[in-house]
Amino acid sequence: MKIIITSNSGHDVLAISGEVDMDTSPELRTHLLEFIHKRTPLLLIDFREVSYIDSSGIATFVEGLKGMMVYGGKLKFVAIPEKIGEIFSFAKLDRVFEIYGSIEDALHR
Amino acid sequence: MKIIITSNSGHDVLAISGEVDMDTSPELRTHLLEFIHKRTPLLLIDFREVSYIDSSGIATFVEGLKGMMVYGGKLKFVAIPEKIGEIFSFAKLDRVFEIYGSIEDALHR
Amino acid sequence: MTGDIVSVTVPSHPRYLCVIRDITARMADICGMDQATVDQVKLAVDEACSNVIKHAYKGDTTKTFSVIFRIREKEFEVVIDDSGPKADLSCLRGRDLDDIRPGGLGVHFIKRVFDSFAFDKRKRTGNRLRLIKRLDRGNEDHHNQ
Amino acid sequence: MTGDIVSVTVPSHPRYLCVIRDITARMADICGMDQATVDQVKLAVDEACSNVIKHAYKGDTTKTFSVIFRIREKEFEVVIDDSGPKADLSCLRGRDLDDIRPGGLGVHFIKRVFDSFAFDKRKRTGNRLRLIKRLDRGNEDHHNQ
Ligand SMILES: Nc1ncnc2c1ncn2[C@@H]1O[C@H](COP(=O)(O)OP(=O)(O)O)[C@@H](O)[C@H]1O
Ligand SMILES: Nc1ncnc2c1ncn2[C@@H]1O[C@H](COP(=O)(O)OP(=O)(O)O)[C@@H](O)[C@H]1O
Repeated sequence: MKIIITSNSGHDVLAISGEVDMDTSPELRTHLLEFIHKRTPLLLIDFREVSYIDSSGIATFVEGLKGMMVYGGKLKFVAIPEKIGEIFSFAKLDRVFEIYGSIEDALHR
Repeated sequence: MKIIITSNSGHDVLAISGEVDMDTSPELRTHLLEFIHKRTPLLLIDFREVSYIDSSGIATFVEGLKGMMVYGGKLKFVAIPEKIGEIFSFAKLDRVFEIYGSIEDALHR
Repeated sequence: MTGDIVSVTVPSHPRYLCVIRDITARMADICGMDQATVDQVKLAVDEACSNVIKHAYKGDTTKTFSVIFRIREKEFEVVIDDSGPKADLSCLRGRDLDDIRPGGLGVHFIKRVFDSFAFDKRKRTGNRLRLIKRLDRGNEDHHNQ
Repeated sequence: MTGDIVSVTVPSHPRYLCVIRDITARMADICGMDQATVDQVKLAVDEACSNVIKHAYKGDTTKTFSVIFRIREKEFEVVIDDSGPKADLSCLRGRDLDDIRPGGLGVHFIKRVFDSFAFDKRKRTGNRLRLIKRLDRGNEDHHNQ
């Protein structure tokens, strides 16, 4: 897994590539907690290059979402590959997370 | 490994995808021997989708080339990915096989 | 192919879960499963091995565990052996999927793709989890592609 | 990580070489090798295992062989064990690279990336080939990416 943090139109974007599993999700968690600590109002997660996610990766995002909801922050998922999306929908989390096709969609809709 | 045989401007093209190894090279060999049996004058091998080749795959091509040379047939390699090309050059076979960037190059040069 | 066994032993560190995933995906592919099923099986075995590290070993990364893959005529069997204390089977249940909280998904991922999920009670020390998926093979020679 | 061992046993059928390749590539990656080196190590171990099937077992696909990967502070070791007759070490030589013919490349692929290639003479029955590659690690935490 690799994480790259950028900003798009002034909004934070966390782009992940590779495999999110029990080995790598602690690093993802550290980043999410930092954004929560800073009370980031909107955080976009770019999934385009994610090749794998397991339940520890999902748990990390559930924890992150809950942390952001406390202060009214928004977490938006972008460009989820089909096989990753399938996992979210099986876990009934496609209704919990806000999911968009692109960063543009996430910002303007 | 998957093999697809097509023709381009009347010439036979054998396109390989995936891994050519000790398990799969016998299937490649069968195809090459068929072309040799038919005395195919020019055979293009499209490497674009080859992700791996080992010494048994290379041996299969050396055998194929020798079989075609017997009757003056031509074997041309096309679109070899960098990491596959590196293996041919280490084995000093980039000087033995005719290698082209594209099918167009192989046909018109 | 029928009866073929592949076995692997790795340290109980999450760093090696990717090794197990790779093998699992290859074995599922050799059995002729389609890509979506291969992906589900890969996730399921990863979850079962994560649980060994997390629950059986309580995060101790200095142990080892083994995974055995067996391809039978009509089933694909995965057996995971650890040397941890006996699992309390009464806890072995995923969360309600509508109860949104971190955790509790692994068992669901395992059960959706494997037809059988059972700890082997005959094992004296440690745990042996046996996962079985029935195979419905149209084309025995798929792996030869 | 130092001292970690991963071991795998597979049937002596070429169908399972891809499993060995996957594990090899992952282990080389975990050691922090760059992609080009990972690819060379993968090819080398594949060639060594192909030789077990081809030479030690003379194509018999009903045997098994084992591969053990060990990550040490400064080296990556791969040990391949078979139960075939003792290899005739006098034959163990690749062809002259200028002598273009099928075969004879495997040993070259192994020796270009591994610093040591040696059969363990202490082994009583079967063969044990030990391959060692020195590690020059800039960044111990590469695998954590
Ligand atoms: N290998 C195991 N050994 C002991 N207990 C286990 C094991 N696997 C699962 N469990 C129990 O089953 C519960 C549900 O597992 P799971 O669905 O994977 O969710 P999670 O691991 O996130 O809690 C765990 O919380 C644990 O109590
Ligand atoms: N595991 C082995 N057991 C016995 N002999 C071997 C083994 N590996 C290699 N050899 C010998 O070394 C020679 C060179 O091996 P290699 O370079 O892999 O080429 P090839 O296998 O194509 O002949 C082989 O022809 C064989 O005689």
